[in-house]
Amino acid sequence: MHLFPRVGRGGLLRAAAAVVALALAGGACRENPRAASAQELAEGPWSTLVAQARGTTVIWRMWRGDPAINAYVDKWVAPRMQEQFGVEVQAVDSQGPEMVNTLVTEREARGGTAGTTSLLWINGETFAQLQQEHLLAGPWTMRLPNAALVDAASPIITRDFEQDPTGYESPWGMVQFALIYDVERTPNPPTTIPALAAWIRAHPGRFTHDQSFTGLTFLKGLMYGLGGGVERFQHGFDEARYVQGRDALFSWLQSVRPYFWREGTTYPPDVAAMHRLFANGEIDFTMSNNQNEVVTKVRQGILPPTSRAVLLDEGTIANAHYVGVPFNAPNPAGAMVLANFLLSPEAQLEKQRGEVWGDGTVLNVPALPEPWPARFADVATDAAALPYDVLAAHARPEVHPQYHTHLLDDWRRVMRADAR
Amino acid sequence: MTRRNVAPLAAVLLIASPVIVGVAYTILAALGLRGAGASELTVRHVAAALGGWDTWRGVGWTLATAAVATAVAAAAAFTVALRVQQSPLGRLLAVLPLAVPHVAAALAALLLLSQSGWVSRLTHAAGLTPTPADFPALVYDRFGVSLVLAFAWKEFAYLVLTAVAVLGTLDRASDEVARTLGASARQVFWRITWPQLWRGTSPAVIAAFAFLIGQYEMPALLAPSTPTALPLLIYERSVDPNLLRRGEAYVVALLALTLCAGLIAAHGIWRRRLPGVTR
Amino acid sequence: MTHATHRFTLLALAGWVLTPIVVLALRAVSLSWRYPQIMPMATASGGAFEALADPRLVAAAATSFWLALATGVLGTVLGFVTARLVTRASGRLQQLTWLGALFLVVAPPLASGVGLQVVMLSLGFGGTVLGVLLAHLVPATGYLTLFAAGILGSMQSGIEDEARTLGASRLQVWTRVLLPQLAPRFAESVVLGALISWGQLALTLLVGGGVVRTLPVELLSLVRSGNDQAGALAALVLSLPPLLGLGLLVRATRRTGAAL
Amino acid sequence: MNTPRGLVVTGAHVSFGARPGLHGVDLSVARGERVALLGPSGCGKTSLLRAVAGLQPLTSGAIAVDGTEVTGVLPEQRGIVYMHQSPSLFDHLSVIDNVGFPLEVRGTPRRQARERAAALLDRVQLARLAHRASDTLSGGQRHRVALARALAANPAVLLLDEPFAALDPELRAEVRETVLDLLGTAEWAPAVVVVTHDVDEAAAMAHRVAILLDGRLAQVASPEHLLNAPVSVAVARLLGLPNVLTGIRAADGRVSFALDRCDARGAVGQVAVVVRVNAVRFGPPGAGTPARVVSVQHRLAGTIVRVDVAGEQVTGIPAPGLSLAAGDRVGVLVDPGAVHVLDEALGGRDV
Repeated sequence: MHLFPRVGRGGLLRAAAAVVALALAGGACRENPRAASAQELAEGPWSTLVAQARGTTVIWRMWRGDPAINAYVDKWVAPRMQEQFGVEVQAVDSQGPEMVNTLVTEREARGGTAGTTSLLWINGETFAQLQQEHLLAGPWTMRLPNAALVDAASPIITRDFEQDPTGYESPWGMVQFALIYDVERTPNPPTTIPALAAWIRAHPGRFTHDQSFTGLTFLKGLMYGLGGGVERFQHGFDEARYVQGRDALFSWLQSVRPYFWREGTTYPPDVAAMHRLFANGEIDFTMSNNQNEVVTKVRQGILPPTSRAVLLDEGTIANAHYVGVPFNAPNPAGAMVLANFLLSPEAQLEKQRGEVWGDGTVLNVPALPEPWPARFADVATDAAALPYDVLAAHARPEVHPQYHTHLLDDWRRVMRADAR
Repeated sequence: MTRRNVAPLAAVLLIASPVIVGVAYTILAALGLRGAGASELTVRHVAAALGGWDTWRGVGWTLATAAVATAVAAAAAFTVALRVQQSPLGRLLAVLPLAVPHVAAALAALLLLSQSGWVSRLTHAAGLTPTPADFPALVYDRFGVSLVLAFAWKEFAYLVLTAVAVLGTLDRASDEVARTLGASARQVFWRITWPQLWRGTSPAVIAAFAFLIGQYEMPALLAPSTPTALPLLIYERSVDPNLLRRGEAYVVALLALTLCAGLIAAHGIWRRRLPGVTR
Repeated sequence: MTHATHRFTLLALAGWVLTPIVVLALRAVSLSWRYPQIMPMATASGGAFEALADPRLVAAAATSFWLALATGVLGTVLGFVTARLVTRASGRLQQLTWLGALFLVVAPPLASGVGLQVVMLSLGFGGTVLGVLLAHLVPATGYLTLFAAGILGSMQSGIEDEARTLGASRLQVWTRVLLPQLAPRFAESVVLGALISWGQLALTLLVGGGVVRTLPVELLSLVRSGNDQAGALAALVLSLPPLLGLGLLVRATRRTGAAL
Repeated sequence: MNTPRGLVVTGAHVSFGARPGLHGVDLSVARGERVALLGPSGCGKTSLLRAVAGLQPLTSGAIAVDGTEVTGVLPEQRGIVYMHQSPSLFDHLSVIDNVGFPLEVRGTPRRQARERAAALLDRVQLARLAHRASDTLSGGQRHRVALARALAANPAVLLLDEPFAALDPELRAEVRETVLDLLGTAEWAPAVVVVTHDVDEAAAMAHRVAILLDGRLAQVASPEHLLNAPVSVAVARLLGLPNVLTGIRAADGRVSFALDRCDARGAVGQVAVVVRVNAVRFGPPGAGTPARVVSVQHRLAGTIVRVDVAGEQVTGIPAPGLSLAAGDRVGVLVDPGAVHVLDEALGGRDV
């Protein structure tokens, strides 16, 4: 007895073959990415664009690893976008490197037709990769009315890993790397690289760094400090300087690694694992790319209340983060309205509040119309937060993404692979 | 091909088509023709991935942890299945881990077995381990102890389910006959019950083993940085900041697929040679 | 086996199975729980459970539920049809199919998922619930085909012929004999398929592109952010619906699982 | 006194829950002897066998094998082999390994075990199937393998539980021949107990037949004696004897019944009379008791005729050369030597 006797004869086979053919053919013709629509929109008047965005949905890919950030986006930004512009904001989880793969796959499978998402949270090496693969739409950012408020004098904002973001990504926040310690366990934390090495040797098994983005930022900062300052690494990638800096870093690491947690035979997978180890007293330092994460994580109960941030005198890496519009954004108008809203003084102020996120503003605060400068000045600083001038004095810019790429590769190959 | 094979073959192909296409794409990407950073036909990715010591170390480590975990799970599952067959409470308890997602099981392992985990706190309270560092490293450790236990915990439930089902189909009369033919209770178990239980459950055991080779979430939370587990290697390479190296991810993915397919095929061949196995 | 060893077995089993669940539960209700405390120092008040009412989590739970249900139902239909078709094919093809189905079940999602992603994107299903459903159907159908083959193989072979000679038409054989006989097995099959979908993570992430949010995806976000309290809570919530399904399965354990 | 060789069951009691069990069964079976255990379903035949084999505990009583008490001894140490209704071959082993199993579990090296198994397979004419998987065999072949396997254990006692029930008649005869053939060989000569519900099979296989009714042995006797002289109406009915008639005994001890009368001393009143079928002969009307033919059946062993005699039905055989049909009138003659009188009233059972 046949359940579906007629379907089976050849029909299914043909259907299967069609699926196979369709899938393979999808990526066969590789056209230049269609960057037009965001660009075209940028040429028209802003009011037209806002009108076009009304009633649409913007899907925004972002890192969703922090409940504080999620709450800011979901509970503060989204309702206001809906209320003021009639745009629904849906934030979805995706980290930079994954976005590149997804967009490449979308292009291979669908060519220039509409993709899934309209806005991307990116910076640094992801921006470089997206540009390399021509996956970003632009230029469009100069059309944002709020772009005029951005602090054009800050090298950290105007250069993203030494690349010119002009037109292809819009800044929306700034963070600075900091070590986190417990003031009860470590009343006098080290504040220089040599002091840190001495502290590690004096406290075997109490220090480590993770093997993801945060850990690498820590290593890059060390490389600048040990390699003669960030200036030596600026102005493009230089192989010889890199090797010199890397060797200095690796010999420093070799000398302290035996005193690392688990004697440096293994590293925590990510910063969440670092926080867990720190909170339970397995290690005495954790770290963050955001100087204010200590404040939000204490509030969330993830870190002990006596946690504090500390910077190294050799300087710590500060970088800005941005939003970009992919080449195949289904809703570029909505994405641009959202990017503009993120640059508004009220959105930037809310974001900077310690109890919200503690993310640094990218606006030129003194140049803002009243009453904004006063309001930014009034942002209550938490006991655990570092003062603005201290941060500024220690901030070091990012350098060419190739340093990042090479260092990660070499660290995995040399330092991680071979314990002792 | 005979006519009666056409419809079934078409149905099977249709269901498998996404995976067939997927494998085709993976091969193209491994050869540098698809994916981020793709440009031209090259064996660079293949050479880099297969020539790398860390790949083979990861393969070995992943196979070893998966094998040990499967062995532990199977031994525990058989022991329990033989004893709780008749106990509804026992059966319900045994299959509980099926309901717990892998991420959750990994989180539980972290909370339980890390050096500052619950077990460590108990030994601390008992005065055995003054500090977390005195507790043995079971998480992110070279031997993958917590990973093996978490794997085993999840697969245990699945194997109990299978073993109880197989035991239910066994002919109890043959045990009695074997007794009167002169076999002791122990001999009956090892010569009659066990071979039949094993042949009934071996596909499930192999499936569990192959599944663990590709399981991502648990190693992501519990495995050490070196050796790097196979799924973590795939992920790490697929998001490498150097776009030119992402092709290696597809090579390692193909390697994982081949391992799984090889295991299943080898098991199929072994099984066909057994007496009394028709399929 | 004596009563005492039986009790010991049950106790050991309970310890092995329940300890991780108990620790998750303790973590879920504790605001902070640091070394070396054996019990949480501060249990979470109502506020901590607000996470459960988070609209995102609720929406993710709904997505997970419908995905699981649809995967179970469609996977059952596809699985039984395939098994039925294949049991009529030649021995060699049958054998290949069983191996192939087994492969679909265990193929590393990270490896097979990349391909599925391409397929779904080219069909225009990338980042849609439908695409994720189709992706979940691949391992589920593989598993349920094996399950269905076990069931159909153990069914009385003469029953159809006998029903026909008793005067039932071909349709009536199905509606009055086979389907009623198979109905409980269908229910088990739907539960199994739903379980497979419910726990999927890698395939959901790849094909859903982060846009389709299911409970495991949200759970991973929470665990990755280090928010263990919310993570443990979500983990327990995630485990409850499958428990109900398992209750149904355990009743029929002897048949279930014989598929593999 | 010599210790008896073979199986001796003394006062076996087995109880199981609500169902009636066994009550004081005594049975001895000598080496080389075959006893058939016959009884209605549910009478405890299988329980008795399982208890003897040690698969089920005795409430009280004793079992001895070759003079050694084995009550409470583990099943594998009794020297008793129990063969199940459907031959429980170990499907995960090949045919030869099935047969070699009893030897291997006794520590015989595998090669030797296989040699011996091959010899046994040869005796059941299955040497050519030695390396087949056992689940590919036909029903008859499976039985023969199971028998060879049982004999490999060299048992003192062999228990066969309805051994041929699952076989079709033709195969049944063939397999039975094989079994008898093998068991007849002096080399092994185990004491054999066969459970069956087929009287012909019991008569064909066994030296003696034991009738088990309501948990008790009602009669143990040779097949011939049993058929001629059942001890009770219940036994006669169990054996399926067709002519169990009502008789009346007068004060002088004369018993009169529908066909005839005979002498049998005993209490006055109703008795039961058992007459063997081949002792009842139908001739032309006029000679003997008049009767009317009810039905005629032609069988391999001869023609069987059922007649009505004054309201009672009697089965017998026609006189040579006489062809009968339903409705014919006949005269009935009875061989007085084949009339067996039982001192009990016939129950009001439907015929």
